[in-house]
Amino acid sequence: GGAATANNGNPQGKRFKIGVSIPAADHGWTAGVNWWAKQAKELYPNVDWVIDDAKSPDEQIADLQNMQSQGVDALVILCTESAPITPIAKKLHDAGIMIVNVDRGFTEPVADVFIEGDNKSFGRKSAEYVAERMGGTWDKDHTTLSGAHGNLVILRGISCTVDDDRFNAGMAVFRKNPKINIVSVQRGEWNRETADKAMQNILTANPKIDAIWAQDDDMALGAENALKAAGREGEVWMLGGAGMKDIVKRVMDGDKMFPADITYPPSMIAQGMAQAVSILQVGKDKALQFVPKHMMLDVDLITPDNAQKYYFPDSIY
Amino acid sequence: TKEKGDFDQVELARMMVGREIGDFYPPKRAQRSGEPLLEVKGASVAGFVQDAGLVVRPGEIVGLAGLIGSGRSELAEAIVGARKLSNGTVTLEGKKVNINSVKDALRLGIAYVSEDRKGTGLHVDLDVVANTTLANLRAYCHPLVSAKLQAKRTEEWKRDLDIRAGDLRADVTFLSGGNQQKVAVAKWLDTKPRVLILDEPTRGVDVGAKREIYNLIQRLADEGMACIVISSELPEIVGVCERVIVMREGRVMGELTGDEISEENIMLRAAGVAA
Amino acid sequence: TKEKGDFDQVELARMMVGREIGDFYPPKRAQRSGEPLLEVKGASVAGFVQDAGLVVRPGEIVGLAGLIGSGRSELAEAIVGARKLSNGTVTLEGKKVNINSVKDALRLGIAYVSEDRKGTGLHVDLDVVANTTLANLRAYCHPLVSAKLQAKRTEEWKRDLDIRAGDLRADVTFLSGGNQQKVAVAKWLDTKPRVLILDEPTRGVDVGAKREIYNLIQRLADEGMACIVISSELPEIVGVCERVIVMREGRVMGELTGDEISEENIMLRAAGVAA
Amino acid sequence: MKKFFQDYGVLVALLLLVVIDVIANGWGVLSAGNIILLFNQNAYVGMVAVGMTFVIMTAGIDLSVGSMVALCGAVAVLALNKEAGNHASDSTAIFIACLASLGTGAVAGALNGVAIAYGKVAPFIVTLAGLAGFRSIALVLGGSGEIRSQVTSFGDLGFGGIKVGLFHNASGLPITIYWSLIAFIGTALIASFILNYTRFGRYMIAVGSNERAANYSAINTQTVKVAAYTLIGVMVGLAAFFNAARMNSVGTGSVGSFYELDAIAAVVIGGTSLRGGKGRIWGTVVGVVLLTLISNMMTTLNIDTNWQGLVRAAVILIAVLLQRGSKANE
Amino acid sequence: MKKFFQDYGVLVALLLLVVIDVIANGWGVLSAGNIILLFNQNAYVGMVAVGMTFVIMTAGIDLSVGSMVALCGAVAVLALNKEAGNHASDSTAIFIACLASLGTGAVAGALNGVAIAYGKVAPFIVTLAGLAGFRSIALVLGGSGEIRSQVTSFGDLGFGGIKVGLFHNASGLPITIYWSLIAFIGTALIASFILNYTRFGRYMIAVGSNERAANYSAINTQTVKVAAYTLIGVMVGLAAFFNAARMNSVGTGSVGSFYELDAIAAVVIGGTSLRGGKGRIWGTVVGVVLLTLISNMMTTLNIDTNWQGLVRAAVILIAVLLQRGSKANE
Ligand SMILES: Nc1ncnc2c1ncn2[C@@H]1O[C@H](COP(=O)(O)OP(=O)(O)OP(=O)(O)O)[C@@H](O)[C@H]1O
Ligand SMILES: Nc1ncnc2c1ncn2[C@@H]1O[C@H](COP(=O)(O)OP(=O)(O)OP(=O)(O)O)[C@@H](O)[C@H]1O
Ligand SMILES: [Mg+2]
Ligand SMILES: [Mg+2]
Repeated sequence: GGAATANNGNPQGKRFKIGVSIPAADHGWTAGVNWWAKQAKELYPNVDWVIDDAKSPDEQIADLQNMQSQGVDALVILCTESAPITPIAKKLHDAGIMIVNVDRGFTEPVADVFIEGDNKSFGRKSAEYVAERMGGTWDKDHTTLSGAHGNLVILRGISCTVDDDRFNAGMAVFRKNPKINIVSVQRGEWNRETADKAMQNILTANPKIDAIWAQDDDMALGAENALKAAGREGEVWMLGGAGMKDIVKRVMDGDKMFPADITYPPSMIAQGMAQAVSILQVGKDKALQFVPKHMMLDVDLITPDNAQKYYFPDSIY
Repeated sequence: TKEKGDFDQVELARMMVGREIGDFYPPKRAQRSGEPLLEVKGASVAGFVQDAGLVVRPGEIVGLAGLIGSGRSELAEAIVGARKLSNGTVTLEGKKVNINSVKDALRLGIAYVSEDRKGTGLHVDLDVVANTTLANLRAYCHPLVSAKLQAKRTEEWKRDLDIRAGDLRADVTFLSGGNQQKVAVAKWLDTKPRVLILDEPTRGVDVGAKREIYNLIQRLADEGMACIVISSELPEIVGVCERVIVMREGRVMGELTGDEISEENIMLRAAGVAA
Repeated sequence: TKEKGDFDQVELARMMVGREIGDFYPPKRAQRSGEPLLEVKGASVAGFVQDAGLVVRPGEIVGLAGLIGSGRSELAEAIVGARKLSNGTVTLEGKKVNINSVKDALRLGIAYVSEDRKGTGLHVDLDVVANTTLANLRAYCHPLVSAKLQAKRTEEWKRDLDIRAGDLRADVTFLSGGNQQKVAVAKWLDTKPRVLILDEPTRGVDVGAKREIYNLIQRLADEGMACIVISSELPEIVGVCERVIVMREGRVMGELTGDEISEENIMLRAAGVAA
Repeated sequence: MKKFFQDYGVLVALLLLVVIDVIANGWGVLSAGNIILLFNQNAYVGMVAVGMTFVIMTAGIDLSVGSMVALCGAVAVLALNKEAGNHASDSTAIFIACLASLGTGAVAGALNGVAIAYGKVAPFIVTLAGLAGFRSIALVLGGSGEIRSQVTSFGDLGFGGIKVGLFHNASGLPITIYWSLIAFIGTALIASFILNYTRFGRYMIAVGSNERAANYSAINTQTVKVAAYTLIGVMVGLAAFFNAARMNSVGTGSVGSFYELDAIAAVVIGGTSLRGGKGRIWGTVVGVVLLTLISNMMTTLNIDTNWQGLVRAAVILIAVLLQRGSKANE
Repeated sequence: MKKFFQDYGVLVALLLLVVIDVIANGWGVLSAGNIILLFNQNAYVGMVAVGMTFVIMTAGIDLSVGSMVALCGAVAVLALNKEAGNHASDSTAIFIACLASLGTGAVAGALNGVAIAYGKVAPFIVTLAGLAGFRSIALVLGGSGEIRSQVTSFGDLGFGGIKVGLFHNASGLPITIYWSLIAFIGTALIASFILNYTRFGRYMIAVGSNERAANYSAINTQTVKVAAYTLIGVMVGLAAFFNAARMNSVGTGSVGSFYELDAIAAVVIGGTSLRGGKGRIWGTVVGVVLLTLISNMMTTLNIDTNWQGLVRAAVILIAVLLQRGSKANE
């Protein structure tokens, strides 16, 4: 079998088979992931890629099993949801398949390599930006931010480690700013429609909103729709996330609604795929001795000043 | 009009009792001659009818007799396009016509009042007005449906056919069998047909209403309508029709006119003993 | 047995023609005396029946006559628990019984063969075996349903009632009206009832099968079953029953026995002229 | 009394909810701004529900509407971008996108109708297949992701409408009655008109009440059914067009999800029977408003939105139980 | 010939797909490993589909099964964690979780059944309400997110089963027949047994074929209906239990979504008529396998999964058209 060969390196230059299981492109960021996965596939013509997207954990489990039955040597997995995919990943790992986990982490350490954006940093940096803009000030050694005030709405994503990390890190910042009145926390599931609906209802209940931490650019666009629908787009600004090119453009153009954004590149799937290839080529056992088990990609705040650097008009996302 | 109703019933009961058929059924009419209005030749319906033919003249009441399952309904349904005629020709006023749907038949002036009131004859969940004006709905549109005109015309039919319905906006399911039958007949008379086929017109109908229906059929014929009456009740066929076609197992076994029309002669043909 | 069938029909046709009622209907039976098996008193069904009562003795054939809509079916349905009895008592062998469902009636040995074969009497989409054994299905379970036993018993009923069905595994919808009726009767006879209520047992049934059904009713009565026959056909009531109860607008208008039983007498009561 | 509830129970329920809303949130909820917002929110499902009333009246059902919204939207935005790419003016491009959406809806609906009327397959099954199939085509068109419009003014259309200078919202801005809301109201009015004043309306009722009898009454039942499904398709196309404008894009994987359930719920709450043969457009409109009001109230009362489904379930059941036995319901 | 297709068309379709699969992917697809995998994957929807066959046979429908999967799973995992928290042994906790799941399913199903049988509300409406209501309760239980099991061996159960030493998968490991698959097969066998050998089975058919006539034949139709809905509830509970184990958690917002559509599709493809009165369990099982095979093949053939819905729609329509006019279908 393939797994055995992989364990002993790749002296004969055997063709590897690598499965890539990612969520369906139900919003912009995942669409970016799908796009980048296809890009990466073209970069490695000597590898047999099996790329499949899934709409639900059910489907992803089935996809992973199908990949196993096709004899893949490695799997690159971006979970639809974290917990449900963990047991199957564990099982596949136990069966000798090398696993690279990207972005949404397993709830147990079953991956050989885990590549994620630094979501705690994402959450902290986002919250700090929000708090600063809401009147918060740093203490003298720039460790604590306090004194911010106003009405804030928070939108959350799909329930998984990514969302938990971002939210918890953000809340840690907000807790130090008791005058920030968090008027509502709703799940926008990282997509435009759900965020739109959630925001519409938040708006009816809350006559005064100063800012929205939308966490994701798709959710931000959904929230903007709801604001427009209520004729209240003038009163609020918001911070999305992930660096969708349209939003970056608006930051660059000095749009009042989008004073900033924060990166979280969907290209990390390509990085995961590249990792998987290089590990297999070296030989799994050897490679895993030096390849870091956990790679964290830091995230950057995009402001009108530096937006040009993050604007890629030809990218899909 | 409770008293009147009561009186009618007494009279009717006596009639039935005395078997004064001459009184119960309308007076026998003379046989008509003249050009046929509707002529069916060599009609077949897969599995039901084989090579059947019939002729009706304006003003004539033709009976279609036979045992249950002898294919009379199927023949009638095929004539009006509710069933596929696998073979045969239909001629109207000497011209061959193609009837592929009930709508075609309606346009040509051939109407069929079905034997199965609840299943195919009426919309029992709809009101009297809706039922009465359904087949001829086009006539109530210029171009929008005029509910007023519908109500007016239905009121007229109610009076004309003596339909006993308290509320014309009540569902027909609440009417008695006889009155339901009258609504079904009204629906088709409203299309001003030249040929009217009545299938078991008195099934599930009370004695009183039965007699009214016999009178109605005769009146329509007198006004020049060509009527075909399908019935499994021999006295009815004998009492109402001036010409009788007898079917058996999908085939026409014979035709009786004038004095030949008797329960005996019909029965012998329906059973396949005589032809 | 095509020849036999043909011969039967000829004979039947002649009978009908000659109105040899004495031959068509089974010989008149003597009136029974003895303790009542089933007794209904002061029965009311909201909107349909008011204060109606009747009595049947073992071996008796009681007719329930009346115009359509006179509430006979509703009374029968209330007796077997298919309808709510709003008032009144049912006594079986002198003991008052409570019947709240058809199941209760079945347990007590009262069976009702409905007038509406397609709607309530049979499962026309199921096969003959399933229909015949449905009401008494419990008897085919020890504890699992024995298809073999079902088939065997159905075969017996087929022979016994002369049900003409080629394939007992074919849906009953493919049977003729008369044979469908026989299946419905078999279903209830299979529950070994002591009281059998037949509602319009010959509606939509051919002459030949009609006669068989009359013979069957008499045979059952002779074996001691108490039979109630609801019918709108007066000759049938007169020909088959030795006692007749006449209803009108939900009330019992009178009871006729022996020579009193005539179409005339029934009609007068059904119309409310005599009592 | 019972009859009153059977006929107007849904109105009573709506009134009751409004009273609760006023008690809980003050008179403000009855402000023109809030009411128009409420209607604005439900315009999309509303249009679909009006069409659904028709097919349910013919004793049918359409489970495919949600996927059809995605398909129509995808075609509309693709057409829009193509026209814009061909240097058509914005308004021309938008007009063509609208036609494309309506046309796609009409074709998809007609396909359903033909399979039901001529293929003689149960509506539930045909439109279940449509639910899978139309979404699939939309996903293929969208490369499984979203299709973004390249015409900014298309997005503006989603928020354009008639500004009502008289009324102002909480922020003091004049209220806008969106084009989508106007389309919804127009759709409902036209539907009522069709139902009450045209032969087609009567024919749909006759087909739903008893198809065989309709056939025997010289009605071309197949044409009537195809027309009913085509009509809901057009209404879905309209809803999809405005929905796409509002998002200025179409998320082919998610847009329209569960529209079928919302629409059917609204129709049923409104007192139209799934058995067919009876239906009322105003009931459906009230049903749509009722459902929107519930979700609106749950937010304003700060009730966990997770409870929303349970409240919705209760409302559906109560509405149907109240109306049980009425002419309009089973 | 026509009759043959009507009765066994679904088998022919399955065979055809298998032949295509073999041509495209080689004989390997017929390996025991692959076949068992196929079955392993569809066990969850399979159990639900078997229960669905029952309710559809009674001329009913159950749209609430997907939400019920979430509800049962949520209750199961909560019970599991509570027991584990009370220092019960893992196996005790798992056993109690299983009972909790089955019990919740039974209660939820019985509620549906009572509303349908005694409330006399159409099954479509009642279970539409259930679809909204059960999901809502699950969400409330899960705080809108997922509930994670704190018992590792529960997760192991999800991929545990009987190891078949004879067969090996591509990686050379012995094939496992999961417990869930065994439960599915058991469910199907028991269901066939109930259908063919018990009074209850015959009564369901009688009720579905003609409810009034069943009533007149001394059948307590209300009990039969409540039992049928309770039964599907139990099967949903079983599916939910194994599904929760496999994911060692329950995503209350997403788990079970669209199970109702998959299950109904499988039943319909399998030749059971939505009109009721006829049904076959083996057909449903074949339907489930067919649907899984399609998605399996689309992956192995590297076809864009977006096309899957369209293929599925085509299969549903073709299956129903082939079987049209058969005793089992309408
Ligand atoms: N062989 C049979 N197969 C199926 N149904 C039959 C058969 N014989 C009689 N019937 C039933 O009897 C009814 C009447 O039969 P059919 O319509 O074929 O004959 P008909 O000559 O038109 O009789 P009628 O005048 O009573 O309508 C039908 O509704 C049908 O259900
Ligand atoms: N006033 C009425 N309201 C509703 N239906 C009626 C009425 N009168 C007669 N019918 C119809 O006639 C049929 C017979 O009526 P019903 O059952 O009440 O009386 P019955 O005495 O039992 O007559 P039968 O012996 O024909 O069954 C019913 O099926 C019903 O549809
Ligand atoms: Mg007939
Ligand atoms: Mg009756």
